[in-house]
Amino acid sequence: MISKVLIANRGEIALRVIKTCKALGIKTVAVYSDEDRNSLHVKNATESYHIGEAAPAKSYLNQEKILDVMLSSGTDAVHPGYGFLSENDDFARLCEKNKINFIGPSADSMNLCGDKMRCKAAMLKAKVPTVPGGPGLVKDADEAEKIANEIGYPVMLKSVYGGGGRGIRIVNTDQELQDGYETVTAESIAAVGKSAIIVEKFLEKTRHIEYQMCRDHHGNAVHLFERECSIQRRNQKLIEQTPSPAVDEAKREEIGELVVKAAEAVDYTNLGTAEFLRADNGEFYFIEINARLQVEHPISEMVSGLDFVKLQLDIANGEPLPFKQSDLKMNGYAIECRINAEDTFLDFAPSTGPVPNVTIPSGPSVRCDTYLYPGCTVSPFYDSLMAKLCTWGQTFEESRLRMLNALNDFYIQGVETSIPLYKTILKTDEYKNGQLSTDFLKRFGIIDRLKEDLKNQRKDKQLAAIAAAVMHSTFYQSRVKSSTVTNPRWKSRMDR
Amino acid sequence: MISKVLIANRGEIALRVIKTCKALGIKTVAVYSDEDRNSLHVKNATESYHIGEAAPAKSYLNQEKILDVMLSSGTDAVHPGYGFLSENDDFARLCEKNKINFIGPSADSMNLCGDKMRCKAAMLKAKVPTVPGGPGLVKDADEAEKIANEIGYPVMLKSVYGGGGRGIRIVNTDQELQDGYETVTAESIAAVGKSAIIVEKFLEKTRHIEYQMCRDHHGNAVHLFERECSIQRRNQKLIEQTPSPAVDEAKREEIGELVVKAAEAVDYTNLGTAEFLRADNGEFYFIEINARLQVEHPISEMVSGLDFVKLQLDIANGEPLPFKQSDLKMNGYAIECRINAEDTFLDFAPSTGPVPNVTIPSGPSVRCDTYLYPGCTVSPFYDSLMAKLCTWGQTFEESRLRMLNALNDFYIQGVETSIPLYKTILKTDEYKNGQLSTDFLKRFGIIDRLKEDLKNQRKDKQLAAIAAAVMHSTFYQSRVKSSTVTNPRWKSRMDR
Amino acid sequence: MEFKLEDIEETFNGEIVSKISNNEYLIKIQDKEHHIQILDINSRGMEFVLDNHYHSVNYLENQTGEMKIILDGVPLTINKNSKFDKIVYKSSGGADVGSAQKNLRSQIPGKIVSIEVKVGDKVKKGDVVCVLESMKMQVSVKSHKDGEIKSLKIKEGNSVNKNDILAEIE
Amino acid sequence: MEFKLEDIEETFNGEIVSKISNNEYLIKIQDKEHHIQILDINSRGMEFVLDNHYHSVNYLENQTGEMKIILDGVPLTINKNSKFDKIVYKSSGGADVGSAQKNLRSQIPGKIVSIEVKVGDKVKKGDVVCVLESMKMQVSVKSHKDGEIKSLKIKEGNSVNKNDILAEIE
Repeated sequence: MISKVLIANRGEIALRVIKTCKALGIKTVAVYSDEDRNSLHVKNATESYHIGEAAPAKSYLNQEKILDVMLSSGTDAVHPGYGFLSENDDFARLCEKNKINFIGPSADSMNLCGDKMRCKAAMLKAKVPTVPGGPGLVKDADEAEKIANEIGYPVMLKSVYGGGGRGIRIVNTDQELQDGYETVTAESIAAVGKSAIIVEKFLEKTRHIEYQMCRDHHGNAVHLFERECSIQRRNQKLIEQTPSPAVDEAKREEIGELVVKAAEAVDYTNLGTAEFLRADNGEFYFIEINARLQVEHPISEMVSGLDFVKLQLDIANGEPLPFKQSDLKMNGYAIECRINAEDTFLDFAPSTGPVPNVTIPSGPSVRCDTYLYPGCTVSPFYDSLMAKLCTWGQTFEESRLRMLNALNDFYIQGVETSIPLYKTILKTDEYKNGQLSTDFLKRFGIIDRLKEDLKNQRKDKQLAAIAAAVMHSTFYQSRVKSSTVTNPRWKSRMDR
Repeated sequence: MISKVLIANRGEIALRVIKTCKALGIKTVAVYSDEDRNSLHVKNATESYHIGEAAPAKSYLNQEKILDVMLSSGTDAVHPGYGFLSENDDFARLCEKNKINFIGPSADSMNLCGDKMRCKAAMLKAKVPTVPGGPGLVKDADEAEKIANEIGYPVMLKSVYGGGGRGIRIVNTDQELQDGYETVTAESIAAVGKSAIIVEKFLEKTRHIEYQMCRDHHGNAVHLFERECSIQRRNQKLIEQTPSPAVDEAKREEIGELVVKAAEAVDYTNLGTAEFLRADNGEFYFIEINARLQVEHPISEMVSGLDFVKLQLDIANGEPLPFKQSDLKMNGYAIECRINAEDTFLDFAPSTGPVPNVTIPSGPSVRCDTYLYPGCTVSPFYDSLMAKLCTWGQTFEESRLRMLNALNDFYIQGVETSIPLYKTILKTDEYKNGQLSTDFLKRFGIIDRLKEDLKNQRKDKQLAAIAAAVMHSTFYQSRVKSSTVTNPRWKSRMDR
Repeated sequence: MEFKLEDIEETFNGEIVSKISNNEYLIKIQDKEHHIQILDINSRGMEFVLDNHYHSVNYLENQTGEMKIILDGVPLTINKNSKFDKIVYKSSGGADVGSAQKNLRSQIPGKIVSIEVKVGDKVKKGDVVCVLESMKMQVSVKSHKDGEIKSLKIKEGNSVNKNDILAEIE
Repeated sequence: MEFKLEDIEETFNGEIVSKISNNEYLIKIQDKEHHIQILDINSRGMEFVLDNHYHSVNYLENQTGEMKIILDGVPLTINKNSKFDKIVYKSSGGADVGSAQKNLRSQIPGKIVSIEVKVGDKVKKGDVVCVLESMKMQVSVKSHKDGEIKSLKIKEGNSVNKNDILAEIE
């Protein structure tokens, strides 16, 4: 039985894992870099160990150092979160070798899932349809270009070690392919330490729909319904929701059965996600397995009533799943908005720095997973996700309205955020009607509509702004007046 | 259709109502006293009106002033929250007369519910069993004593205008009765401005179990399951949960049918609560109807998936209930802890003052309704409820563990709170096993067990405390040393 | 140095052994060494990791060797130089304590709704002196000793703060 | 007094008409009177109720007549004495603006992973000057104008802050 879990991660996901462990009476071990000295996960864990400098390679990706902490602290299991070492099969193997329960799939299964080409082959064998593309890794940009010309542009360059939208580029011409090749390689190395590239057909006007899969060590497997994550920027998810407006009960079951097959095909254990593209004609194509707990898992928790971290721990403990597929029913609708520290108008460039003040939304069926607190800092060393704002409703409309309300209540001082963008998106008829696709932002000119919204918002505030200026001027003028009397130098400077 | 709602209340319930209204696009009007100038409900409402001095009689109980605001602001409905004017039928009638939609029952129905004797008579006629007691109002303490001697001590003195545990006393002897009579009268007058007293048999080892009832203007009525609120102090609820461990599906239906009859018997419309005592032999006795939204409504929202404020608005708009009894199913388990500003060891005396810092718990299936924010003040003018902490779980144990965890995370600086008490209660085997009764605290010696827990907690902290003292002494000593050099007067004072 | 943890009536030896780095120290408590890493420190408090366990402490008061702290939300009292303290206390004649015994103070803030005694009345410990209203509740304030009401510091309708003197009883 | 709301390019008249009480004022904006109640005020900001609508404002900067404020979370720029400002700006020769145009600044903090140009290179607007890594992403910094690289202020592997000068381009 797992009694002490090291969380090889930081930020909101470390806090998320700690919460369930605490509730279950399981001890937690936090690790932290220099940069995270004042982070909440350090304060909330049972024990906390400093593991190195700010740069991920020197701390959260430092397998040996993390292993040292696990061994010296008497940890019997490790939760990798997402990102960092979560899909690194070398780390999973290192844990296995040291008799530490890695909360996730086996190293072999992870290796198979992580090798997008071998995984694709396994899916084809299991009759799970996949996206058309090259037969394997490409050795350089020129070979990638050759394949691209065979399957036809646009194509996607994808690092098999990427994830979360990093290490991925859509290119439309030979020139773009040549330029993008190095970037994809570099991003993948920056994020997970290695890279190897495949080329796939890029399908247009697609929806990104993924299934939560779940399989125990006794071969019992179920799916925990789908999530639609079509609203993206630069291939990174912004807004997720469940159920998908493009999936009805029949389709849910049909694809759900494929998902169970997919899990079996790679001998997957614990929780994971099978990602699909849904083409405009309604066809589903498997893209990849995310061999870890995902960022957007809370919305699936909301509609299933399950605690996914508890489920992960139970499976890691060797317990059989406590339910069959037929026991599981979706309850209501849930939406997640990823609150990123980024400047929408600067091509989503990161925005970092101190956050002197923050107001975290709450209310009926509102959940906000975040590492923010008044006085914290958003670090440039780690990713831009500051908070995951989730709302549930009995109907989609109820969850949408609650989300708009919660977005209005969310105040983060000091950094640019994606909150205004989400308010604009959630108000569009296209979003309300479920006309989702991965090019949603471009297709519906969302950035321009955001600009318009912000302009109108300023107009709405004009009266109060002038009132604020009047009051300030009055107090400011009286200050100047007294300065004039007591400080002649000030006066003379004004007169110059 | 209701488009603008005045909330004739303050604190967490004003915020709760604002949240749903905002999500539904309904404008909100806040009212505030001098004391509440910096309260969140003032900031979160669409419009905010100052209505008078801190004392409730001069602001939140000032019907004329509130009516003025409603008329001048173009409000078409009023939500009374709980407490204050929520069960004042004069106010409901004033609203009716001025064509303002009072979100609650009609003034006549409220008057009937509020008159505990007439209400009891209506219940007896509808064959809803009630608690044995005197036939009507008593004119003075001596008449009360006479009835008490007829039905036998212990008896309960109860102001028919009381509520929330105020204006109520259990007495065991003639002397206690004589003493308690004035207090009950005074408390009722302090809380709602009037008093009139009835005498009832006090049943021992009872559970307080109440049913959420719901009836529209078309005569459709359902119950929304029960809540058990047996954990009390001074007849005020501390911890509530749903479902009750003493109610199985058959009992739920049996009593539920009585509840629908009770609602019909008083022609109740909108949401309300029928309160019952469950004697140790399993019999249920109706005690009273709370003709308003209750403090503990969030736990019923959690297990029903319904937004009760939305339901109230829909009913007030004349819409028929969107469900039948058979459509409603309980989902999971929920617990509420009322986080009060009070000193457990000073006989639960109020603890008020500034709250420089506060950390509000969050996490999967945690909901905290509160008016607290860092820098706020807990006022002595209003009641002691600072926050309602609610957790949900698929099982009772999951909700209990999540609650313990959330209580641990809840930090309120500056005032004494009931949090330590709840931690002790939730850890007892008696609570875990559902051995609940209204004398739970006394019966199981909870206060002594709390003392023991606090002592052990201090022991657990001894090492860290000494470490903190060592560090502080070191820095303090070095400060003294430098003072010695620069300030000889300091030195001489030390030498004396 | 010696530290007495008043709440559990135990005395501990504690001292800094060495400074490891700018914010890391080795300290010794009761002959056992512990590692302390300071995350944040100022005059009002400190956040630190002791043997890899996070703690947060606020220093409330520090008078003549007595420290009141809140550690991880738990209030604690620590005395250092405890022998010295006792001497000071004795030589001061305990005047402060005597005065505290004379004064009946309000433990809560509230409004005086009624006064049940008048100057010159004899009262027993537990007799009601006055009734306060706070947070819509009636709270009876009772005499803390047997004696005679020497003076009343309150009027009906007045508001009192926590620790205000209500009456002198001798 | 005249106030120009830069974001919507409109000018308003505004003044205080009278003080009603210690924290209540009657103010006039464009010939219409409004009631303002101040809930809280200090040098950095104000909370107020304007005609029964709550607002919160932070004053960020206030230089030579230009105010930058954040009102209910919305950033706004207000100019008063706008004519005076223009005169000052013109007489200063606009040196600051010229220098800003010469300097290529980083809009984000990050680590320089590669530099794509060298001193003396001719660049076109939009050409990549260097690549930054921030939050695990590669971000290309592009030239803001046509010109020649006069100097480079960065080295590979260095970290830069927001607004640091990366290169001078003329």
